Amino acid sequence: MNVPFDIIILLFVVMCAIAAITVRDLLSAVMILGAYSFFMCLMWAQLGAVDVAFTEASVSAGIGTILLVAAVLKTTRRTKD
Amino acid sequence: MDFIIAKYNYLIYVILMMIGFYAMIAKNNLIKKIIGMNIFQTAIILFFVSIAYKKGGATLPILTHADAHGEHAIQVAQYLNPLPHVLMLTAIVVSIATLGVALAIAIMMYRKYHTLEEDEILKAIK
Amino acid sequence: MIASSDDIIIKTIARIFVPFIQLYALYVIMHGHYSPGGGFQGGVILGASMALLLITHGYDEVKRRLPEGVVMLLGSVGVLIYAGIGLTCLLLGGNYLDYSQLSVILHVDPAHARSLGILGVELGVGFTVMAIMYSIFFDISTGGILPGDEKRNEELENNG
Amino acid sequence: MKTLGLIVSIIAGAFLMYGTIDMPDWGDPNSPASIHVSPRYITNTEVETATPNMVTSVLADYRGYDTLGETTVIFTAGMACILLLRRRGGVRKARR
Amino acid sequence: MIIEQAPPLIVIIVLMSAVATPLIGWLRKDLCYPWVVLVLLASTCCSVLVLNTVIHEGVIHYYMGGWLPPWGIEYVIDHLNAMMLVLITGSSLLVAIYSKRSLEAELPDRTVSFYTLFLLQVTGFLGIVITGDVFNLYVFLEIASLSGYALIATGEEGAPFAAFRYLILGTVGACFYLLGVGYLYMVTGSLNMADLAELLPALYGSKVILVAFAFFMVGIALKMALFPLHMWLPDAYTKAPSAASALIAPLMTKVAIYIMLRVMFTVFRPYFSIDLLPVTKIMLYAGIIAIFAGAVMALAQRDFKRMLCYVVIAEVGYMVGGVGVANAVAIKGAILHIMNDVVMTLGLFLVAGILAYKMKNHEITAFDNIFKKMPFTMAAFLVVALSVIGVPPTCGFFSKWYLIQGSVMAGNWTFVVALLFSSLVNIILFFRIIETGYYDFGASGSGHAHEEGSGVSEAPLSMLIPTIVVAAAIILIGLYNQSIITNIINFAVPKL
Amino acid sequence: MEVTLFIHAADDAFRILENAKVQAVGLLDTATRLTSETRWMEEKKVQGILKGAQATRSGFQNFVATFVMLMGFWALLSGKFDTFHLSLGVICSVIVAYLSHDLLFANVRVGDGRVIAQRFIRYIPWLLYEIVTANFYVAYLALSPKMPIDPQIIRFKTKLESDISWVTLANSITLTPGTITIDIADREFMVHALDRKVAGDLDTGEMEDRVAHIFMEADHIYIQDVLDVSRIFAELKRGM
Repeated sequence: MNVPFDIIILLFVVMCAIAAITVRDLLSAVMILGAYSFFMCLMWAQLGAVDVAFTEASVSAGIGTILLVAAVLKTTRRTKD
Repeated sequence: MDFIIAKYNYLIYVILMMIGFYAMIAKNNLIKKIIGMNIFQTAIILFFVSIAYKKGGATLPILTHADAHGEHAIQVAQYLNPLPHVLMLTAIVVSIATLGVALAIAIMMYRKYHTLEEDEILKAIK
Repeated sequence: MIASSDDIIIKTIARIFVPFIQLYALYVIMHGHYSPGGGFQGGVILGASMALLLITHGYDEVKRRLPEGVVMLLGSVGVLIYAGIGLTCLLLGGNYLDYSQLSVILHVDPAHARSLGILGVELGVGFTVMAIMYSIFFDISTGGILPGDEKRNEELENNG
Repeated sequence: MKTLGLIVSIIAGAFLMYGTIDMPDWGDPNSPASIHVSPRYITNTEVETATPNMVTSVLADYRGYDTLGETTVIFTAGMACILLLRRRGGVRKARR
Repeated sequence: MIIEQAPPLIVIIVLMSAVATPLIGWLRKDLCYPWVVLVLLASTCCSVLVLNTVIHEGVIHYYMGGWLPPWGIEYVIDHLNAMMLVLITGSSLLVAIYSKRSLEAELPDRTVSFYTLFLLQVTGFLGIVITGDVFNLYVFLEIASLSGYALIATGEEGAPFAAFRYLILGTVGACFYLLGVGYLYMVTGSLNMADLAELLPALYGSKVILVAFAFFMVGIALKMALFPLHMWLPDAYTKAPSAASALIAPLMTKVAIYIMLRVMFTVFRPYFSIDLLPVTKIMLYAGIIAIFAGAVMALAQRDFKRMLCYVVIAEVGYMVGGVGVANAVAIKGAILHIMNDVVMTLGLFLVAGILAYKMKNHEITAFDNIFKKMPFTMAAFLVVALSVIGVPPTCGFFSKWYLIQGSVMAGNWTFVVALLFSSLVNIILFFRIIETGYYDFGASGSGHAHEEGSGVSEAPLSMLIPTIVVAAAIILIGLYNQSIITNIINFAVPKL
Repeated sequence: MEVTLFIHAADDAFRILENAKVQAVGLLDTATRLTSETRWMEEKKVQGILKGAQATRSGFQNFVATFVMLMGFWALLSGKFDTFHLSLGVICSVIVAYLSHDLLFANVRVGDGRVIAQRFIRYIPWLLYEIVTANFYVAYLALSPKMPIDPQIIRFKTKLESDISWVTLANSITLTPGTITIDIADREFMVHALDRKVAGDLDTGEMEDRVAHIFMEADHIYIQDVLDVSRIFAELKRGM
């Protein structure tokens, strides 16, 4: 396995996680969460867990993001923190 | 330093878990809490997937040849540990189910109070 | 959200891609034995394809293919298939979920009976996951109020 | 709430870090996790279940009961959304 | 064959019929109720059968899918499990019978999905209790929690918020549990409880094991609402619909205590949990604090259901403290108290549900003159209250007796004081209600409330019968406590 | 002497002319025969197209076409050709085709599927060539020191008729660097272009014509031409 590639993905993951909880617009936060899930899924594919990566790609990055987007559109994008 | 290099995956998972946990407790917005929950659960999944990893040329947990005996016998070290993967499939399912229920409850509350902020909802209830 | 999209590009692309997405989902379910995937992933993709259709073509188009009642039926039947296969094994004299007992009725050796049992189970999982994913998405994107009940919707919006 | 959250999460994180000290090295093929139960899944999946993908065979057969539970979890979530959000039956009843 | 296959049938019958409930509701809506009652009756029969087998033949092992333990999932049913199974199926059967009228009043349009989730909740509890696999326990814990969140969120004003808070904290709890499982799996490679118990003693010095144990404990404490982590409980149980709170309140916390006992004494050996770490000391003081805090906060409540919630928190303190005393007698008392507490809490919440159904209100001041209007309900309530206080012929006395005896033997006078204090507070709490209910304050107090309550009569039969059965069960358990202890509880106590 | 010589020459000339006539008639005959064959074919095609313009496929035809396509896709994915997996494929394809047979061929007319596929494949290299040249141009724009870009939004009404051709055109425009389709509303394209030249390329309408050609929307003109030519030949022959 390629160690630097790994570390780059991990850094992206952490950055996305921090961004997702700090951004002050819910729709962007949800989108960043989708990106987070996607990087996570790359990470797992890198670790050889193809089944888990596939599931994560279809579930968290796919349906999960869609559900969150639908919920945000149904409610509001405004947030205080 | 050796410690960090040997286990950096575990350290990253702890950091992610802390981020998620913090968001779950400290954030005021319900959707933010849900996002934190998702990050928390994903961090745990990363931990399990890291357990399953084997260094030294282990490949995906899918058999490429079927001989059980002879010179091509299946070497355990050749394949990744499938059990944590299985557990994590279940955990991912649980996380999406929790997400669905949480969003449903959040939408219910928005319908009633027209806000997603915890303090405003508390004010409205009292 | 539930009204069909106006964008002709998205609509047409969705129209062309949905059958292939669905077939791919079924492929993922059926080939869980040899490649990554299985009932859960395939079911999610299938549910996502229905969600795509719901976003682009509106509720009526989806309802024609998959009425509400059928969604619930599939959701229940999926779990019942799974538990029912287990129960069949139990009735055939083995323990619960011991698929090798199925070799008696399938006329194959126990290992292949297990393989077929896995296939059946994956199908059940796929059905349930597909139906429930679609149902959750539907409930969340519409707030659970069907397009026929807009009046009630307005009431809710007004009264809170 | 913010400081409490920070404190609690840092305590939890520090505790987990403390736990990592004694963990087996990452990716060690001879760590206990990979030599106790899982070898049977790897070596016997073809013989016992005729399924080359171990994840599938473990998921649906060796630990099939977990997967039944998992499917039920999904079903629970769907029913929960219907219970909480869907309002059609109520409209009919209210009109009567 | 039915006896051999009874263990999975207990869970599977409930699971399959939970899934089939929407189909039945689709055919005919009013078939749901008899269907649920029938199913729970069948499951109760199976679990009684299993308890009988366990008493006569010892521990049952059942291998799911025919795979032997460390590889497959195993059911291990010993005396503790079997007792919990009977308690869960029995009390859910009673709640199911009871639920018809209160559901018609509270959620008339959503009976089908309510009953589906009701059965799924029972499935979750049963699955948690029956399994011998730590990860399988997590899966069923999530089934129970998810259906619990949904059931609670359907309640009155403010219920969704309470459910959301419960969801967040419950998810934290479940995730901590999962982390504990991960840590144990990492150093042992096994998920089976018995196998873990074999493998772990060699590793007791490891920091990983320590962290795993701590996370297990914190996660479970969140689920059982041990005092500083109880924030979710009062709101959630107060605002839930009465059928849901009558199902969840008695069982959720006790199932969590069951998990705690399993983790402490089956997965880890008592040597680890008691001698090696100061866990039991911490638990003892946590229990004492929980008892004091629960009792004091219960005193401050004006709302009947909310008061009961704090009583539940105090009762959790009894059991945790009893385990924390860490000698055989006290643990015996704690396990007996699990049984008693299920029955007592069930009785309290059933009565609370009847009062809510009849009065549309659960303020204590509204209960004027209620003894005259609802004699049978209040007679049952009196029995339950006496039991919670700990008056001899009822079952509550005996568990308290064992707890006190155990802590005296261990020299823990604080715990004795806490128990006595709690009994005292319970006397005040319940006599306040009995006083309000016995005398007619309506003329001098709020005439308005009197007007409202004047049409109140005895509860409908479908609600009354379960309540009276519970009251009878309290007395019966009290009378037969010796045989229960010799036949069941003595085997359930871990060998210290 | 001269007379006989002249007569001979005239004779020769006549014979040559005769030969030429025979040859010309033969040639014309062949040409007419060939044309009539072409004409028959073209007439068939015209009939097909005219009929297709009026009648789209029936539900069952759609179903079969979808099924065949999905089955091909399945074979591509699966790569296992034993009876068990093939039957699984058939079942799955039937289910999907049943669920969505009205999606894939919603507006496609009878009898032109193969032609469209051929023309689409021939369109791709041209599109690639366009993309590459546009790439170079945009790179030149971006790298030249003054950055001579002149962003503008252009609108034009399209002559295309079906939604699929709109989408193909829109996506081709978007794929070509320097231009992006923003919206299609009421047959009017709204395109964002990077500078005047790029916009001018778009205005010539070559891409639109080619897309129209793929989906046989300009074919009625072309067919008319073929029919005219064959009629002229036929009249010529009758005149001989």
